[in-house]
Amino acid sequence: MADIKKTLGLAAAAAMLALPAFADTAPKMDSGDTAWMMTSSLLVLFMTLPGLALFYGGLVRTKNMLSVLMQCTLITGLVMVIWVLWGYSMAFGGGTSPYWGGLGKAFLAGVTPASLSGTIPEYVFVVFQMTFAVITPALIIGSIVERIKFSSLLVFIALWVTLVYFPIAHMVWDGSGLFFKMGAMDFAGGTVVHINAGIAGFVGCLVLGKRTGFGRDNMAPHSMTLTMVGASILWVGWFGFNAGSALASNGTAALAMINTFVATAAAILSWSAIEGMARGKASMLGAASGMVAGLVAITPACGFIGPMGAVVLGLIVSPICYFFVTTVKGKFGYDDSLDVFGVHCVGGITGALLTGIFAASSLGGVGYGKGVTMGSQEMVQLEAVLTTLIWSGVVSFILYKLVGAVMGLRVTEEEEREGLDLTSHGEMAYHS
Amino acid sequence: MADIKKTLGLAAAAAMLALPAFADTAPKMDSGDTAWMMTSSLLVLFMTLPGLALFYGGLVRTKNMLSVLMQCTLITGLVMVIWVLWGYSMAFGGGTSPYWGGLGKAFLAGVTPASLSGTIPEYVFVVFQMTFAVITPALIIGSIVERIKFSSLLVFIALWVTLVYFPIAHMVWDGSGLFFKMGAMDFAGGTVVHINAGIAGFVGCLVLGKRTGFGRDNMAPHSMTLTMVGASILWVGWFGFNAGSALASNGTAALAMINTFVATAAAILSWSAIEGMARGKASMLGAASGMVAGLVAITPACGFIGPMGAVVLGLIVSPICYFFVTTVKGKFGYDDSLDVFGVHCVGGITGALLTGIFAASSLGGVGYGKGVTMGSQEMVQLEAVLTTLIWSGVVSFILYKLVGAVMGLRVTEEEEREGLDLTSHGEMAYHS
Amino acid sequence: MADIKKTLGLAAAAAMLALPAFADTAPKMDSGDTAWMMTSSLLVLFMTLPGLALFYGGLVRTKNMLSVLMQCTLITGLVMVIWVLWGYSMAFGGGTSPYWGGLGKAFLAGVTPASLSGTIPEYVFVVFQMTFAVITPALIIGSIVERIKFSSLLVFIALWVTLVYFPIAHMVWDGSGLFFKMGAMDFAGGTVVHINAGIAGFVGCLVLGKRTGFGRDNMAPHSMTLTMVGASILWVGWFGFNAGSALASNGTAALAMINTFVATAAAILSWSAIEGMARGKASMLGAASGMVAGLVAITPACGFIGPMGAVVLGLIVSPICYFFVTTVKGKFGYDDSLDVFGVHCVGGITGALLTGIFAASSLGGVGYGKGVTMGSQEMVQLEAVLTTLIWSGVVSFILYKLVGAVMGLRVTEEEEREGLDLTSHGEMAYHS
Amino acid sequence: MKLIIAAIKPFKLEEVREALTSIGVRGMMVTEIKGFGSQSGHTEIYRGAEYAVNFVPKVKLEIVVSDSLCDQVVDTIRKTAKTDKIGDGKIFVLDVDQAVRVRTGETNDDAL
Amino acid sequence: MKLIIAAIKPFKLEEVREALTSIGVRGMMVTEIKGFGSQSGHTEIYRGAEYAVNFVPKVKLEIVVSDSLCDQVVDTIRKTAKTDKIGDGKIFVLDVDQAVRVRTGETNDDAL
Amino acid sequence: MKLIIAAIKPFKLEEVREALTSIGVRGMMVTEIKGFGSQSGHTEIYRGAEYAVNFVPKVKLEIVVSDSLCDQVVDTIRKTAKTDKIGDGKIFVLDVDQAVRVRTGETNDDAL
Ligand SMILES: Nc1ncnc2c1ncn2[C@@H]1O[C@H](COP(=O)(O)OP(=O)(O)O)[C@@H](O)[C@H]1O
Ligand SMILES: Nc1ncnc2c1ncn2[C@@H]1O[C@H](COP(=O)(O)OP(=O)(O)O)[C@@H](O)[C@H]1O
Ligand SMILES: Nc1ncnc2c1ncn2[C@@H]1O[C@H](COP(=O)(O)OP(=O)(O)O)[C@@H](O)[C@H]1O
Repeated sequence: MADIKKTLGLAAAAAMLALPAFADTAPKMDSGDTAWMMTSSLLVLFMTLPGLALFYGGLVRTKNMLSVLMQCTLITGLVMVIWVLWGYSMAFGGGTSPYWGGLGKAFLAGVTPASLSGTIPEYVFVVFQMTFAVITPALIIGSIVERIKFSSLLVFIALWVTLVYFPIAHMVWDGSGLFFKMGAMDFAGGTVVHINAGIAGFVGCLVLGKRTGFGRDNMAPHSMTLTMVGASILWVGWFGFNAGSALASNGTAALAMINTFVATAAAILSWSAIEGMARGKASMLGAASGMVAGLVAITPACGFIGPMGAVVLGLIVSPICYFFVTTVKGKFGYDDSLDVFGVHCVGGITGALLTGIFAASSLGGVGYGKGVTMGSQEMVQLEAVLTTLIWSGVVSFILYKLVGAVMGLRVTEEEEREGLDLTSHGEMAYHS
Repeated sequence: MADIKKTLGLAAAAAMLALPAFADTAPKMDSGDTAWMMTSSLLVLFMTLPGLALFYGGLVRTKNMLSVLMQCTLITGLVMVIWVLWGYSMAFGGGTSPYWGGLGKAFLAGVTPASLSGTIPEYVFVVFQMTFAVITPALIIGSIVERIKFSSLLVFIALWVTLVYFPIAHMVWDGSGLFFKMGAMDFAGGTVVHINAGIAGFVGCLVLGKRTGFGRDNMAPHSMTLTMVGASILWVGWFGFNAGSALASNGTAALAMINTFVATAAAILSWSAIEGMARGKASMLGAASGMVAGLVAITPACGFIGPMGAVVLGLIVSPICYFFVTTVKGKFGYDDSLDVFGVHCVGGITGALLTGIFAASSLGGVGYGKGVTMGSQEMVQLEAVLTTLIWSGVVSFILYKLVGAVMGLRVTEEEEREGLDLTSHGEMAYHS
Repeated sequence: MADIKKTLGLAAAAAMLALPAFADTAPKMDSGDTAWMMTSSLLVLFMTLPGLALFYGGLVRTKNMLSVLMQCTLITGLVMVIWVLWGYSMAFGGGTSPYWGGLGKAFLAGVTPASLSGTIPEYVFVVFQMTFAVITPALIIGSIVERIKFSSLLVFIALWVTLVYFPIAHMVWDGSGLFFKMGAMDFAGGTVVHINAGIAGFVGCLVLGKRTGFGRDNMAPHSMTLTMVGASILWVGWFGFNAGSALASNGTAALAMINTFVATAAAILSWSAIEGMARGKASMLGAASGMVAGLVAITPACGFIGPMGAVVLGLIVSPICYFFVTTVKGKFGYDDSLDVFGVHCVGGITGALLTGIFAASSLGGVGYGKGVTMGSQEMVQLEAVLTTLIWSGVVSFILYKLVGAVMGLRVTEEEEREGLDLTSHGEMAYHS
Repeated sequence: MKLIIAAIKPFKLEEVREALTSIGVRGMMVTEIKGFGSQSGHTEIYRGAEYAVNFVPKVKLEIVVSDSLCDQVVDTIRKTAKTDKIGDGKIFVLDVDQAVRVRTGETNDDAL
Repeated sequence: MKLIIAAIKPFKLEEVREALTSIGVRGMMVTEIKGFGSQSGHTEIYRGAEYAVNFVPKVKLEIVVSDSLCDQVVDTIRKTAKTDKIGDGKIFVLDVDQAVRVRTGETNDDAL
Repeated sequence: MKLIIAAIKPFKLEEVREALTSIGVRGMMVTEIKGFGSQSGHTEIYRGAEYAVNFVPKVKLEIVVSDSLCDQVVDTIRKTAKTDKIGDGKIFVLDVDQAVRVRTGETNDDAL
């Protein structure tokens, strides 16, 4: 367990695909691993639809509810199709570039029901990874809801997954990927998913500007109930995300699972505690935010650290995110509408850096690779974080500007006032 | 994989049960297969409760919300009990008639925790099939909501599953069944479930007549949010339905799974695209409808065709269903209230026929049985479709008339106006 | 199967942990069992969040919705952290006292990703049990919602799990536990979970007193839709609870699963039938109540009785619970707000006692242990029930009084009138 | 000018609106209300608890018209909203001093 | 005839309705409104965002009665709705010209 | 005293409330209504079914003020609620006979 290679979970299996020399000792298909990975795949879909859709949808005003649901739904449809056309290949196509996987598996060329990826059918690996490719861009919308133009969003997302997500997924999870080779520890995708989406959302809200009436109109969540349901579904589904990233049904998955339980529990407690101290009342939105912050932070760490480390990590992350979504956001006045930056990006960075620390066997973690110290590991973690921030931040900026120039990014103020549901989709969420 | 017998999924296991000659080479229980099939069983329950209940419930008016939830809930309770009393036996009782399985396993006689069905406990096979027997009649109500009399519905359903569902399930999935012997390809029940329920619903709405105020009153969905949640749960649960129909955790299940992902994704896109072109706006109800249409269409095909075929199938089905629920329905003026015919029946037929085409190995499918050509397979598919339409259509008609004569089918106009929640169930869905 | 030790499910594995003499013949990790148990664990979390939260939340008034969601969420966070700190050890720490497991595994000392519990990683056993420890106290709140002080509740729960839940869990499920040694049959926790929480809730509503306006104000459920969704999620998740209690993916799990299907189905039917007879209309709340009553009653029995016994058990439990929540409650006038006593405690006792009967092989059950008769088994069942009632009732009473004395149990009447959402949590569930 | 307040059955709203439009009414305010009158409410039972709901859903119209149109409006509502069943509703007429159109500042009859 | 408009605290509705029924009021229209007055609203905080809600939930009653009953109605509401805390509400009385019962066409006092 | 009834665009509510407060208005009743007027509604399509919604969401204010304040209130609403787009709303003024404050029993101008 001390050997980092063995514990890299997802990455390990990806590595196997990339190393044909191992072929003759390749593992057989295991029905238990396959069962777990199929379950995990649908759990991650469940996270997006209806999980994230409800978590976000509950937070917007009634008049924009359907627009959020539509954005999540259409991103899901769009990215899934793109994934089997060229996405999977760009990420895991077998190419040896550190930046992308090539086009060798475009259209899933060569993949059959008999193909294996480790101990599971390759099709299962394809769908599992597909669900990650779907939820990541869906996370972005939280920064830009209630004003983004629907068609522009879809074009932006199609470009974004191609130029940002697939390359970074390759870097982190593929055996030939940049971060993988550097030895970055990211068990279930803290960089690829949360930091990546978080910074893309942040750039988005800066480019788009604030919602009309921001700071003046009451923009309270139209249904905190739905938001709580969405957050709960995210938690349940996240076990597919995290424990599924072991790519097997074994002790590593079990470790990822227990950590995903307790870090989240601790983060709920610490967010509620800090709210209780700061304003005398713990709110449901606070507890739900803590839940998500805990989940985000444990994502990179879950297969590497021990349960006590996970509790501490959960306790730490909430106050940090709380500080960002209240103080920092208030101070700078950007309208990161549903706090994608404050929770996903900041929580993701916190998790990535703490992974490198709590992985120490002295702190109950699985330990570092040969010759690696806590300090050196932290440098690698930092490098992965910064590279992601820059790559995603810069390319996202360019794509927003590009799409904005060609087709415009925002709806009109009139449409914003009437609500996107009616003006962009021709329907309303609720009738009597 | 080219041998159709091996790829028939569900049917294959049923065949095993029916062929005691294989007993000595019979497979052992496999914990991975069992885990997946238990998971699949609860996923299909999840599809009905709360999935379908919400999908349908969101589409009716507030005053009828609980009536829809009650109909789904009581159908579930009723059919489950019937299933273990005589339903399982009628479908899979071991009898050799092409039309039913006899009563040899009534009351689950002879089934013990040690009984196997393929590599899984027979009890798991019983419950997996039970969930199919539940969701099929629940689908029917979409055509007749907001006016059907509750007690009459339950009597109708009890008769319907006995005289329509169990026989057709036997025909399709049992080794001695009519369609099975014909070599009809229906991986997860496109005929048994969707065409069957779709035509029964259609006949129902013709017999019952339109809702009071149809075409005049605003009958807009009371909660598109709930409908979207229901559709999403249907998608998530459908992996139990489709990939579960492999009856094992293996490459065939993986194939069914990836197809269930991408066909649905493609159908979402094509329904939204056609709406965007036809009226300038893509709606949430459209995307949800596309989702369901895609799921329906991929159901018979999912274990037989390749992922690229699935994408194409998904792209094709939505425009066809769209045409039916908008143009055809509008033209003929029937009140198929929630479009069971337009989506399930039409989508099911589309899927059944395209299965026979995309199964061709030249199109990425698993290929046909020995001596079978695309043309001959299509004839078989057509025959299975027509037999189902006629059997279900005629028997359903008789049952509606019978129940109507004995106890009446509709509530009074007064009750319809006040809403079924208060008048049939004595409660209201929402209070403040 | 006749040997009770072999069929004790959960208890059997616990016993293994407690008997190091078996170590050399100890089973290997099984990926299928592990997959099922990981799935089961997240299903039980799903039961609590959002299942129980919605089931309960839908039943309260709009102004208290978030308070219920918060109570469920924070209990989840709190108990999970307590569980890994000292709870697991107190229940399953390896100590040989019949009343608790000692502190040998406090902070999960000695548990690693390689530790096994039967055929699954011990971490999986830890999380599976953790989810039980979470849902049990969450059930209690149903008796005391809409008036309990939030901070007091959390303190009460922390004490309650420590002094009531962990000891009773040890008694029932650990090889050295009191009830386990007595040979009490409780497959998935009818005593530990339902009777235990039910009586604690009942005592709570007596100590707290009625809600302001009880019997005068309209306290109708604010969203029967959400209650139905919650009940459905409870059902789906309950398969993790019940079939998961086999701690493996095998025939016993399959038996538990089919029973959890059909007993629930039967209980839905009988609750609706009795309502139909008593007041002419079957209500959604009735059907949902029957669903939960059936699930509660089958919990102790699910791995011991046959499916036909389960149907009968389901048919029996609903009328009994119905009598309690309508007649008995009305007569004595206590405000067990969401009927925790009437459904969970009464249903749990019914199930516990009927388990001892339907387990008879002559009634289709798995039979009794050597030398055990139906009569002697019933005495044991009764003893376990009474011990639980007394232990939990008395200790809960003391804890309520203690917490009440130190920090008060109720909010002010003014706050109650305005609603706990605003006054305790500073937010409202719904905006437009 | 007169303010005409009418409580009618909700499902009659569209019909009444159309009828009024056809006789020249160009604006109104519509509110969903709970009506109390001779038409009785209903009883709901939730497990043991029984709640008598004494109110019936109604729709309230408020229409300001010139004096000359008033009688015709009252008449039209009366005819269109009528189902001859209890609970059909009531119409009340009040005097209005002054009317202003916000957009243009037009007053009184011009503002309607 | 008089139109009596009263804004009261929501939880007083049932009590007021009963009291009015007992003095002979046979109908009314009830609307859920947002009240603004000296009783202050509340503040909600969602993450960083703070919203001052200046309105308080109230219930508005509209009752048309014969002139003779008017004072008694005002009095009854005043007594029953009173809790002596701020925000108890207001009662306004207006003149009604005409009343019609839709079902029967009865007018004025007969229509009430 | 006068009762001022105004139908305005919902997003103008806060602004109008503030403006009125600043000229001395100390209370009002606010109701969400469906407005019908020259501003047209919208059409929704659900699968094949097309529904024309003829009503537009508006907010109705009801304010009782002393005669002396009346003109100023009307004026303030007119100015603040104005966006110069169709559907800005209407203001109506009616006579009020009597006003009572429930809490204190104060009447007329003292009650406002
Ligand atoms: N005196 C009244 N003042 C105000 N509204 C009234 C009055 N009487 C009746 N209404 C309204 O008219 C509606 C219908 O009245 P109701 O007495 O039920 O039937 P009907 O008008 O057929 O006798 C009531 O629901 C209520 O909203
Ligand atoms: N001038 C007014 N015009 C119309 N409604 C008013 C007026 N003043 C008060 N109200 C209504 O009466 C309610 C109670 O008034 P408020 O000033 O809060 O308390 P109190 O009447 O005890 O002084 C307000 O919420 C509002 O709905
Ligand atoms: N005659 C009327 N009686 C009552 N309310 C009216 C009347 N005319 C208009 N209204 C209200 O005023 C709102 C705005 O009126 P509308 O005719 O759409 O715009 P505008 O006032 O700019 O001409 C309407 O939605 C309605 O609520």
